[in-house]
Amino acid sequence: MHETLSPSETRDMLLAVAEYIVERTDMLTQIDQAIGDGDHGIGMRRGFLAVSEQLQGSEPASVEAVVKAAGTAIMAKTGGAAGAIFGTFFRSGSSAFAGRNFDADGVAAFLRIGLEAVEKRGGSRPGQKTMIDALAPAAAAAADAAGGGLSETLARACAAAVAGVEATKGMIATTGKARTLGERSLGHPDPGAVSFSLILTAMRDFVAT
Amino acid sequence: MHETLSPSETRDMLLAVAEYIVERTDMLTQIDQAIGDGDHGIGMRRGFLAVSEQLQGSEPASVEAVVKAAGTAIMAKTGGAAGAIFGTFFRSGSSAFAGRNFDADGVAAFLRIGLEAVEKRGGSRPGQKTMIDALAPAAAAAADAAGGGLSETLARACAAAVAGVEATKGMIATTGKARTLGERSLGHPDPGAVSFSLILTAMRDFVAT
Amino acid sequence: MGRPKKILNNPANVVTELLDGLVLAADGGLVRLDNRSVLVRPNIPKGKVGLIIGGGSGHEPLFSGFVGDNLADAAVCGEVFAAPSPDQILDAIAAVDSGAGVLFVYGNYAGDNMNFDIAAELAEEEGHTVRTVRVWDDVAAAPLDRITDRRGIAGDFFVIKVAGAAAATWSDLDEVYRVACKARDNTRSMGVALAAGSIPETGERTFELPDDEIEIGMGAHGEPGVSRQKLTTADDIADQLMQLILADLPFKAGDEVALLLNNLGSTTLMEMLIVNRRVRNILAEAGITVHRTDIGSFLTCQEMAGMSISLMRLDDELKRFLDAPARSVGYSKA
Amino acid sequence: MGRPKKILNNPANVVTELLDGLVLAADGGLVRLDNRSVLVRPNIPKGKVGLIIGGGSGHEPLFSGFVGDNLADAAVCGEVFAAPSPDQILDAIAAVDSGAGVLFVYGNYAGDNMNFDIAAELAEEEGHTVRTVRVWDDVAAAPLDRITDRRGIAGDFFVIKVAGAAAATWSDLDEVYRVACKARDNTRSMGVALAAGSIPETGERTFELPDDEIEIGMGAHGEPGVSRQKLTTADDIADQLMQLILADLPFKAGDEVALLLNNLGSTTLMEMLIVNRRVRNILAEAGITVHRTDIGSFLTCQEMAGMSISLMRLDDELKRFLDAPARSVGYSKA
Ligand SMILES: Nc1ncnc2c1ncn2[C@@H]1O[C@H](COP(=O)(O)OP(=O)(O)O)[C@@H](O)[C@H]1O
Ligand SMILES: Nc1ncnc2c1ncn2[C@@H]1O[C@H](COP(=O)(O)OP(=O)(O)O)[C@@H](O)[C@H]1O
Ligand SMILES: [Mg+2]
Ligand SMILES: [Mg+2]
Ligand SMILES: [Mg+2]
Ligand SMILES: [Mg+2]
Repeated sequence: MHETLSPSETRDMLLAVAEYIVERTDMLTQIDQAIGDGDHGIGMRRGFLAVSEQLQGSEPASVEAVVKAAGTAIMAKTGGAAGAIFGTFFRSGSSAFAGRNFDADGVAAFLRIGLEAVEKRGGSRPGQKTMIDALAPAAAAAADAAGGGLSETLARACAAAVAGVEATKGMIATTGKARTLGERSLGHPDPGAVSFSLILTAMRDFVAT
Repeated sequence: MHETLSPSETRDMLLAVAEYIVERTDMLTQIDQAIGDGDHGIGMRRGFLAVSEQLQGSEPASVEAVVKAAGTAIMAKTGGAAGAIFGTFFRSGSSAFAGRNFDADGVAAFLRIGLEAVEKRGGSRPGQKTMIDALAPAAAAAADAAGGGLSETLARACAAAVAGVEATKGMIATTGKARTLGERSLGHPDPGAVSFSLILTAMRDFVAT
Repeated sequence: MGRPKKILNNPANVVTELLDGLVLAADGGLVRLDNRSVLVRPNIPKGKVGLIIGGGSGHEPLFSGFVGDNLADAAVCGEVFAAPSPDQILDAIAAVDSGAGVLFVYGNYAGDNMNFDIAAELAEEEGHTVRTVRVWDDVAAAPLDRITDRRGIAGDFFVIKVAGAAAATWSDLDEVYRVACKARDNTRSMGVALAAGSIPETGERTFELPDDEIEIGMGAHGEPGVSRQKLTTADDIADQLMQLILADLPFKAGDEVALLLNNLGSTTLMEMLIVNRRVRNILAEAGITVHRTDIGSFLTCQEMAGMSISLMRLDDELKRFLDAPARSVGYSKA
Repeated sequence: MGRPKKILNNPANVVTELLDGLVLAADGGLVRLDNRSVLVRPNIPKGKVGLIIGGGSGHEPLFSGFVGDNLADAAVCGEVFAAPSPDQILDAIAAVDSGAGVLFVYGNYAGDNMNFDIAAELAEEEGHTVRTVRVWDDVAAAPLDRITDRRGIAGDFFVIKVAGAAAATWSDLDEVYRVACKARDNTRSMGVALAAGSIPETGERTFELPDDEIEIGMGAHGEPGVSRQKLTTADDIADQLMQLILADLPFKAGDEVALLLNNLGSTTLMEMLIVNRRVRNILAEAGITVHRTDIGSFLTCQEMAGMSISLMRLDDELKRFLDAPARSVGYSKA
């Protein structure tokens, strides 16, 4: 169990996240087939393979730099809405780690700043059936957990994200390619929300071991 | 039983032929699907519906005129190879009836002259898996039956045509859309040969009743 | 329905291979930026307003096939059905902007909007002037009072055609932007889908439609439309699509329009012409005259069966630019 | 595979409806003879050699879509996959021949040959001069020593394009005939089919191919080709088609060619571009240069999945006529 990660440990965590996402390509694609255009898994795979390629064997100068590098790789290679959204999340969120390691307060700030940037970039708010519906509750939970240490913060953020994914099943999409689906989007989770919860799950698992 | 048909009886016979062919549209199409482009029944139907429309309620001046009119309708409306072949057959063959009614000698000459015209038009010979493989034996049988009366002549011509159809199953197409089928055309009858045998069958049945 | 068969090599490489094939098909009229999914017209005149288009691949000929004379200067191509990333867009800007600025024209999708916006912001930081026209012609996608929520479909063509000819004529970005907006604002489209296309990388169809059903208003990626119904006649389909199109702008008696019939993939030209017959009857009855017709494949969705109808209301300026000759791999008109 | 869905009214009327739709799509550039499946260019100059093309419908845009400026003067359209009848062809002759004579260009099929021959004989009796060029570009259909047994496929386009431009230039039928023969004699094509199209009137596919098989050399109506095999890669398919094409004429190092990639129906432009990439590599390796590329739908077979490749070896005269601008509903090039 780690309560703070060094730059190179953060790199290893991001590599673990990348592996976790890439392994779930088909599942993410299937979720997008239900309510989107069926390419979400393919895109996330491209983006996180680029993260692996970028970070593998590199010696990061800081946590901020390595998180930003991951965001840059995602933004360049994922494509689609997910590339802009997850790229923006990591790139903007990375500023939370300016001058610090990957710790509980940093994670809370990371989620908060990332959320603000994503909302600004895409113009969406909670309740529109996007990854924000996993990210916003995760950010709130992390803020709540402040002082509780890194593993607890990530565990609570992750649980909130998973609950957020569940909640997206009851939402009608009003943005993205599922927008015009109307009522027919009911019952299906949002693909980007699932991806976000997987990212936190992989982070939580990395820190817990 | 008729041993000679007047112009208006010939018209009625041709109307019966038309009805007989039109009723067999699907069967002819299926045969063409096996070795051609799957439109033979549709085309024959168009041609013989035009024959019905042309001859219905008309009062023909002569057997020659009514047979030629049928050929002209077929030529104009059938389309495809069958339109040219069956149109040519009836139009050219009609000259056999110049100055005479529809009788045994007329039928023998009709088949002979029609065969010559078809061979000239399409450049095919017996054995190439075309309607000629029904027409040529029918013409030979009718010549053989000379003096035997109209119903016997048509009955023997028809039997020869049916046997000719059977023989086309063992032939490899070297003309028409089945040409490149090679060995794969084996086992299937030629659609145009089937049509020709149906025409003679309908004529035989009309004369026999 | 079974999986559609396709003529492919490695499905992961479709975009790069198709772009190489496109450059070759242009017989000298296109270059591809190194290691980039960006096609650029060679020898762009100095001082020309740069027209950059783009979006996900898989809709060929749009967007990649519309780079050429009197059309776009560059196309930035994402992976199949995925918006291109900002770094590729930035490279396109660098390749085409010699000082007069850049106009983006693309379809209004969350992914495209965000990626092009990011690129625009970064480019402006570097001193480029960028204007953006998002095309939102799909009447099926949202009510008129939320027009900016609508998707861009085949109407992209009209905007690109007009903007391309304007950018070849004027060197003032504001003017090109103005006329491109006018083209967009006067364009309305509606589509119908009969069967889904499939994504090369998965081989899966993007949606499932029962064997006897069609969907009016379905989007170019299979996004649901306004009504799913039993397969009906060509005339009935034309009536439904036209009713929604005409009422929306609305198009009125006395209007002059350009008509675009777009094949979404595997629909035959025969079917489209049969639909055109009815469309023209409807327009004639409504007192609307057709200045010109374009019919063929513009924005496809792989081998989706279906088509869309687009109308652009014309004035003299739009007519002039629409009628200018154009030449690219995807569209050519004398 | 299920029956393909189509956007139709009464399937028995497809030809008449599509021709009406085509006339309307030409925005004044076409007229249809009363009660006839014959499309004619209006205002044909007096003394012009008349170019008449035709054949069965269902292959749109060929033949009906190729009547226009610098292309054919009339198209005579049969029912789906059925040659037109002589009386229609005679009407076309009457409409286009003002004394300089008429050139027929059509694909080499028994039905077309016989019907056009009957019309030619009747027309000559009436005092018209008629010359005929049958196109037999399909290498798959017969060995070279029986070239006149080969079918006409997408290579029709090259012959029509060249003959159309020549007939717009020269008023001497013999000269137009000579150059059309040259275009035909220098053209070779090969196709591949992945899945069958269906005939509108029956709704049935014209043939059945197992889910994982393709057929090299299959004809435009589904006539069998040279080999049925497992679905393979785009590069492998291109290699097989090109090998047969190049060896046949044969095309040699130093030759300059025009390249035509024809979509048989529902194949995506993406796939065709991927094939083009390989085709160009093969040609480059063989030392053959490509003067121009046309890619799109020329001769289709309803929604058949598949494509064909055609090459025409060029000289200066063929280049000149091929490069002349042209405009019709089915083909336009600036
Ligand atoms: N405006 C937005 N704000 C936040 N997330 C968004 C927005 N638009 C789309 N997304 C997320 O992106 C996901 C879709 O990603 P993906 O399928 O890769 O892209 P695309 O929609 O371009 O095909 C959605 O499930 C949603 O979570
Ligand atoms: N050269 C020919 N001589 C005699 N009969 C022919 C010839 N070519 C074709 N046919 C006949 O035409 C029939 C095909 O008719 P059809 O299917 O209507 O025309 P198409 O082949 O144009 O589709 C063949 O089965 C054959 O009997
Ligand atoms: Mg998606
Ligand atoms: Mg046939
Ligand atoms: Mg997408
Ligand atoms: Mg036929």
